[in-house]
Amino acid sequence: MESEIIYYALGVVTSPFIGSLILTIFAFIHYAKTHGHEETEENNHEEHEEHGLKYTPLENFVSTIGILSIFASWVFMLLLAIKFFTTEHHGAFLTTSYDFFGFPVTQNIQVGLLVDALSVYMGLIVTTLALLIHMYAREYMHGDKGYPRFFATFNFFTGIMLSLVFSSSFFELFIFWELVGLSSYLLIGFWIFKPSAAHAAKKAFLYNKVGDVALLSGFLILYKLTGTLNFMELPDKIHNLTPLQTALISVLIFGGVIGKSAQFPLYTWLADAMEGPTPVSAILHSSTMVKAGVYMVARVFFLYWQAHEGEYNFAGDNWALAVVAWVAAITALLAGLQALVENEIKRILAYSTVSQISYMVLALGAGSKTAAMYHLLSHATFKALLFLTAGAVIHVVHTNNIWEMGNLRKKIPKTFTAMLIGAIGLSGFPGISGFWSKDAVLATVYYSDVPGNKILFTLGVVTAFITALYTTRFIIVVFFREPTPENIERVEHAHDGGFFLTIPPLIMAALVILESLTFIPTPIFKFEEWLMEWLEPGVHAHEVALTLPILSAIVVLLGIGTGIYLYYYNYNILASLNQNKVIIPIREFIAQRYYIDKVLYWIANVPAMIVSRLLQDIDIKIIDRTIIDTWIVKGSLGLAKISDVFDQGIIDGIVNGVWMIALTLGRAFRKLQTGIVSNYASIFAAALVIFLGYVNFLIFIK
Amino acid sequence: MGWFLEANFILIGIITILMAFGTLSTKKVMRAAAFLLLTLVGVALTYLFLGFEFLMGIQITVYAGGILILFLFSVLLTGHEEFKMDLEFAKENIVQILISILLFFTLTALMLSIYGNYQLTGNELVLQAQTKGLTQDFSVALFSHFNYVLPILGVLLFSAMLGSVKLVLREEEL
Amino acid sequence: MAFYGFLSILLWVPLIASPITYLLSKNGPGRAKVFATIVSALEFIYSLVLWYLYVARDKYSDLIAVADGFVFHEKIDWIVVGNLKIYYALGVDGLSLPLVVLTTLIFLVSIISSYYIHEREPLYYSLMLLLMAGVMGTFIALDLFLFYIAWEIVLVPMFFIIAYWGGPRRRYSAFKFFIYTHLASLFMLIGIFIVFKAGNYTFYMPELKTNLANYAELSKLILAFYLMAVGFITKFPQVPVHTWLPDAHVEAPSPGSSVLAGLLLKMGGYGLIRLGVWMLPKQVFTDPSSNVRLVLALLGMVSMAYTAFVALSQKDMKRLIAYSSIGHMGIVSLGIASYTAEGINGAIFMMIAHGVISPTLFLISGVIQHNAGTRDMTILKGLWKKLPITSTLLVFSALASAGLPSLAGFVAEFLTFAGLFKSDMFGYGHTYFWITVVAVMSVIVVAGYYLWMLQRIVFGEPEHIKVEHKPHFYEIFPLWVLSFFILLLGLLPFIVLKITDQFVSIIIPPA
Amino acid sequence: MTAIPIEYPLILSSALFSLGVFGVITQKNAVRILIAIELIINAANINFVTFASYNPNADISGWVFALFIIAVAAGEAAIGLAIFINVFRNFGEINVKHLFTLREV
Repeated sequence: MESEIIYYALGVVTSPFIGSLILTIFAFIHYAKTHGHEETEENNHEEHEEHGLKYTPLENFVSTIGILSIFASWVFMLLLAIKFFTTEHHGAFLTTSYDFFGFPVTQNIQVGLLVDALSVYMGLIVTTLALLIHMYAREYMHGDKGYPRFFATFNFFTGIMLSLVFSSSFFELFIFWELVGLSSYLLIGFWIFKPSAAHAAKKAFLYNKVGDVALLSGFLILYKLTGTLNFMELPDKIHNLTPLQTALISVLIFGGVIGKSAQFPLYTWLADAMEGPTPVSAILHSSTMVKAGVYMVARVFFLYWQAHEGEYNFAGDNWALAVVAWVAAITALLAGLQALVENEIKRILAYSTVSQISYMVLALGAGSKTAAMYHLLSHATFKALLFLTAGAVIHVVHTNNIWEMGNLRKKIPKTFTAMLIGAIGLSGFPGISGFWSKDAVLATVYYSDVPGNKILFTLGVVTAFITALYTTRFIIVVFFREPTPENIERVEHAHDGGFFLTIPPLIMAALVILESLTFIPTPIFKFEEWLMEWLEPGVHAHEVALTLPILSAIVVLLGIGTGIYLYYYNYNILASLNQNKVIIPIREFIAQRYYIDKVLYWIANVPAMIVSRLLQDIDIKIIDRTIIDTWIVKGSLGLAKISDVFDQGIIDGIVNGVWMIALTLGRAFRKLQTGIVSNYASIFAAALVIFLGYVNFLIFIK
Repeated sequence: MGWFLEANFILIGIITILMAFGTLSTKKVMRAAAFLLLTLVGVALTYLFLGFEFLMGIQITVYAGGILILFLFSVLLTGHEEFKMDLEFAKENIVQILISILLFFTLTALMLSIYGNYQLTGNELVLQAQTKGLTQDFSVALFSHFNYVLPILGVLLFSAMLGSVKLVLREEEL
Repeated sequence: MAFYGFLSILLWVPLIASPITYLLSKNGPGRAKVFATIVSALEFIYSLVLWYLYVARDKYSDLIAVADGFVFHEKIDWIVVGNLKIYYALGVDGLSLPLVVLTTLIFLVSIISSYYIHEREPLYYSLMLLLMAGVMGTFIALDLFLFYIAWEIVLVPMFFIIAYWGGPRRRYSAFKFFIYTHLASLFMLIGIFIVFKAGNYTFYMPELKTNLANYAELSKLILAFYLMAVGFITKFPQVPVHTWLPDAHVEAPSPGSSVLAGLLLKMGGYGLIRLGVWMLPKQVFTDPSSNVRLVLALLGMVSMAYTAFVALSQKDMKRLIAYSSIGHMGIVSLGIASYTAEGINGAIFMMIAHGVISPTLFLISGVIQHNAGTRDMTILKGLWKKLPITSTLLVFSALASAGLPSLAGFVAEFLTFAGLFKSDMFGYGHTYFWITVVAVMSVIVVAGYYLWMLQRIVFGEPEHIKVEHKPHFYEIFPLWVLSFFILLLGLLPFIVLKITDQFVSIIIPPA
Repeated sequence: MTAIPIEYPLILSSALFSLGVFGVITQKNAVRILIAIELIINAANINFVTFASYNPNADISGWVFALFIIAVAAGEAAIGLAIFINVFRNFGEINVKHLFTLREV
C-alpha cells in the first residue's frame, strides 16, 4: 500500500519532466532546422482570426504532448490523493530518499519524495490548475513561433513545482526553489525580443536570489546546529536549539519567502513579471510559484512554532512569528493600495496577488498553518481564473489598460461570466470561497497572541475593504462603463475566444462555485476543521465569535458598494478626487511603488557601480600599473633617488671641500673624455697593467 | 700516463687560446659567436681535466647552449652589419696591443709568484672525480649544505629576465 | 602480477606525440589536427578506463598496484645521488583522478574547437599536446621534483599559445602571464626546499608526509605553507595577484582560454590541497597559533566579493568570465579554509565543476567572436535570433556558473557554504561569520552580472550582429559535450564525490 | 696521481683574460665586446676551478662560485644584449666608436 503511494507520487513528479524532455529535444531539433529565423516577436492574432483557428501540425504535436503529460500527472495525483486520504491516518507521512552527495558526512542531506497531507493538498492544487492552464495555453499561444519553447518550459515548470511540493529535505526544496526561479525567469523573458521582458526577467530572478541567499544561510545554520536537513528528522532535533538560534534561522528562512512570495520590500518584481504570457502569469505568478513561500513556511512550521513557544515578551527571542506577521500585514496594505491606482489589468491582478499572499503569510505569522493553506486553495483557484479571463480580454481587445476597454459584458459573455465569478471570489463576497478563507485568516489573527494582533487584525480588515474596492473597480471599468470614443472601435470587434480559451476558465469558475459550496460550514462538514485535522493534528480551532464574519461581510459589502458608487454611478466624484491637491501626491507616491524600486535601483546602480568601477580602477591602475610596472621597475629608481639625496646631503659636503682640486684635475683630464667606450676601457686596462706591475714589484722585492 | 694528460692539456689549452683569438679576429660577428662556442667548449674540457665533470656539463649547457643562443639572437636582431677587424696592426691599435701583452705578462707573473708563496700540495692533481664521483658530491652538496643556492640563482636569473624584458619591450607594448 | 605503466602511458603518449605532430607539417597541415584529435580522444577514453579500474580496483587487485595510498602506483629510481633519491613516481588518488579525467576531457574539446586555427597549425597542436603532458604530469606526479618540472613545463607552451595565436595585446599578456606565474613558482620552490629539509631530505611525497608529521618546528612549516601558497594562489589566482588572468584570458585564443581556465587554474588548487592540506601536518591548519585558515578564508572572501563587483563593469564578455573564474576559485579557498569534509569536498568539486563550466563559456565567447565579430557586450544584442542554440547553451552555462541548482556549480557552492557554516564560524571573534556572510552575499552580485550579461547579449532585437554562417560542427559539438557534463555533475554529483571523499576522509576522518 | 702542473691552467686563464681585455678595448661592435667579456669571465672561472681543484682541503666553495659566475654571466649577457638591442633601436647601430654621448661637451 505504501509503495503504491510512492509510485503514484513518482508518477506525479516525473510525467511533466518527461513531457518537457521530449519537447526540449523537439525544440532543439526545430531550431537546428530553422536556425531560429522563423521566430518573430509578434503574435499574429489577426491572421488566425481571419482564417479561423487552425493549428499547425507542429502546434498540435507540441500542445498534445504538453497537455497529455500534465494530464498523466493529474491522474496520478488524483489516484494518490484518493489513496492517501482513504488509507492513511491524520498527520501520517511517507518518505523515500537517497543520498545525494554520496559520502558519509553529508548523509543527512537527502533527496527524495515526502508524501503527507500538506504535499498532497498542495499537489492537487498545482496539478489541477496546471492542467487547465495548459489547455488554455494551447489556444492562447497559437501563432507564436516560440510554441515548442513555451510548452517545454511550461512543462518543466510544472515538474519543478511538483517536485518542490514533494521535497523531503531543505536541500531538495532549495534546489527546486531556485529552479522555479529559473523557469520563472525563462517564462517572463519568453518574448525574448522585448527589452522590457528581459529587464523584468532579470529583476524577478535577482529579487528572488536575494531571498534565496537568506534562505540558504538560514538552513545552513540549521544544518550546522542539528546536522540534518531532512524535514522528517528536523522536528526531533530542534528542541536543543536556543530560542535565539531558532528565531534567527526562522527569520532568515522567511527571507526566502520575502523574495519568492513577493513580500515587502521585494514585492515589486511580481508586477513587472506580467511581461510574460498570460498563462505564465496565471500559473506562476498567481497560483503556484509565488505560493511556494507559504508552502515552505507551512512545511517547516514546527520551526516557527518552536521560535514562538511560550509567552511573547520583547526581551525574549521569540519574535520570529511577529516579524512574519507584521511584514505580511504591511505588504497586504501596500500592495492593496497599489492595485487601487494601477491601470493595467494584469498588474492590478498582480498586486492583488501580493496582497492576498500576504494574507496567507499573515495567517502563518499568527500561528495557523490551516488558515494559510485554506486561503491558498481558494485564492489559487479564483486568481488563476481571473488571470485566464484577463488574458482572454487582452487577447480580444489588444490592450492591457482598463481605461481603453469598457462595456465588454455583451461582447464576450462567457469570459465575462467567468471573470465575474472570479472577482466575486476575490472580493470576498459573503458566502463565496474567498469570504470563508479570508474569514479564517482574520479570525486567526484576532485570536492569536502575536504582539499587536489587534492592529494586525485592523490592517487585515482595511485590506479586505480595499480588495473589494479595486475588484469592483476593474470589473466595472472593463465590463460596465461605456468606452471612451477613441476606443469604441477596438471594443466593437471583440468576441469570445475559441474552445480552449473559454472552457478552462469556465471550469475554473465551476470550481470556485464548488469550493464556495464546500466551504460553507455546516454541522456535518466543516472544511476548515477537516483541513486542520489533516495538517495540524491535535490542534483545535478557536471558537469564532459570530461578530467577526459579520464585520467582514459588512466591510466587503461596503467596499463593493463604494466601488459601484464611485466608478459607475458617480464618476464625477472620482474625477474631482483625482484633481484634489492632497490626493495627487499620495496617488503619485503609490503609483511610484512607494519609491521602493527607485531606492533598490539606486542601490543596485549607483553604489554598486561605483564600487565596481573603483575596484576595476584598483585592478588596472593600482595593481597593474603601479605595483607591477612602477614599484618593481621604478622602485629601483626610487632607491637610486634616496641614495641620491644621501649623496647630495652628506657626501657632497665633503666633496665640495675638494671640488677645487677635482675641477683642476678635471680640466686636465677633460680631453680623455672622448665618449667612446673603448677608450675608457683602454685606460682601465692600462691602469690594471700598472697596478699589477706594482704588485709584482712588491712581491719581487720580498 | 702523466705526460699524456699533460700533453693533452697543453694541446687543448693552445686550441682554446687560438679559438679565443679567432673570436676576436674574425670579420663576421656570426663567426665570432661560433668561435666563442669552441672557446667555451675548450674551457669546459679544462674543467674536466681539473676534475669537475658536472661543471663541465653546466658550462656546456648554460654557456655554450644558453648564452650563445642569446648572442646569436642579438646578432640577428641588430642586423648583419659587418665590422672589419682592424688587425692590421694599425697605428691606432698599437697601444692596445701593447697593453694587452703587458697585462698577460704581469698577470701570469703575479699568479705564479703568489702560488709559489703559498705552497700548495705540489703539482699533484687531486682528481676526486675519478675516486668519488664528483657529480654525486656536487648534488649532495647542492641539496644539503648549499640548498638555497638554486633558488637564489633562480631569483637572480629571473630578475635578469624581468629586466631584459622590460628593456626590450617598447613602451607601447607595456 | 601488477602492471606498472598505467599512468606512464597517460603521461608519455602526449609527450611523444607532441614532436610528431610538429613533424607532420611536411605532409600537409590538416594532418596535425587530425593526429592531435586522435591522440587526445584516445587519452580521454583511456582516462575513463582508468576511472573504471580505479573504482573496481578491488576486483582487479592483481593487476593494479596500490602503494602509499595511491592507485596505479609507479616508482622508479630516477636520480640517485648518495643518500638522496629522486624518484620517477606516479600515482592517483581521490583528489587527482577526477582532475586527470578533466584534463583529458578539456584537451579533447579544446583541440576540437581549435579547428578554426590555420596559422602555424602543426606548432599549435604540438604545443597543445605538450601542455597536456605538463598538466597531466602535475596532477599525477608523486615526487616533488617531478611535480615542479611538470609545473614549470606548462608555462612554456601556454606562453607561446598566447603570444602567437592571441589577440591584439597578446605579447603583453603572455609576458605578464609568464612573469607572474614564474615569479610565484620561485616562492613555491623555496617553500618546497624548506619542506624538503624539514622532511628529512626526500622529495617523495608520501614519505615527506610521514616525516613531516614528526617535525617539531610548526612555525617553519607554516612559513613553508605560505611560501608555497604564494605560488598556488598566483596560479589560482586570488585577488592581490590576479591581474594576469583577465589579460591572459582575453588575449588567448578561445581554446587556449578554455585550457587556461579549465586546467591551469586547477593546478593551483590541486597544489594547495596536495602540498598544503594533504602533505603538511594537520597542525598547520588546526593549531591555534596558526592563522592559515583565516588568511585563506579572507583571500577567498575578498576574491569573491571583489571580482563580483569588478565583473559588473566589464564590457568584454571574456573579461567578465575571467573575473568570475577568480571568484569561483575564491570558493575553493573558502572550502579549504573551512577545513571540514563538506568544505574540502566542495572545493575539489568546485575545481571540477568550474573546469567544465568556464571552458564552455570561453568556447561560446569564441563562437560569438567568430560569428558576430565582437565580444563587446555593449554592441552585442539579440543573439537569440541569430544563434538560438548557442544562445541557449550560453544561458545554460552562465546560469551554471552563477550556481543554479541541478547544475554542477551549485553542488560545489552548496557544499562549500555548508562547510563554511559548519566550521567554527563563531571563532576568531566572529571573523569567520562575517567572512561567510560576505561570501554568501556576493553570490547575489554574481547572479546579477551574469543575468545582466544575458540581458545584454541574448535578449533584444539584433542590431549590429552579422552572422556569416551557421556555427560549424566543431564549434558546437564541444559545447554539447561540456554541457552534458555540467548537467551530469549537477544531477549525479556522487560519481565524483564518492571518489574525492576517499581522499578527504584521510585528512578529516569522519567522526 | 698524475701531475698537470698548476701553472698550465693559470697561464691559460691569464691568456684568455688578456685576450678578453684586448677584445674589449679594440672592438667596435658592442655585441663583440660582450663576447670578449665572456672570455674574461671564463678566465676568472678557470682560476676558481683551478684553485678549488688543487686545494688539499677539498672545499667545494670554489665550485659553487663557478656555478654562480656562470649564472651571473647569463644574467649579464641577457641584460647587456637587451641594452644593446635598445641602443640599436634608438641609434640604428651599435658601433661603439660612433656612440659618444658620454663625451664631455
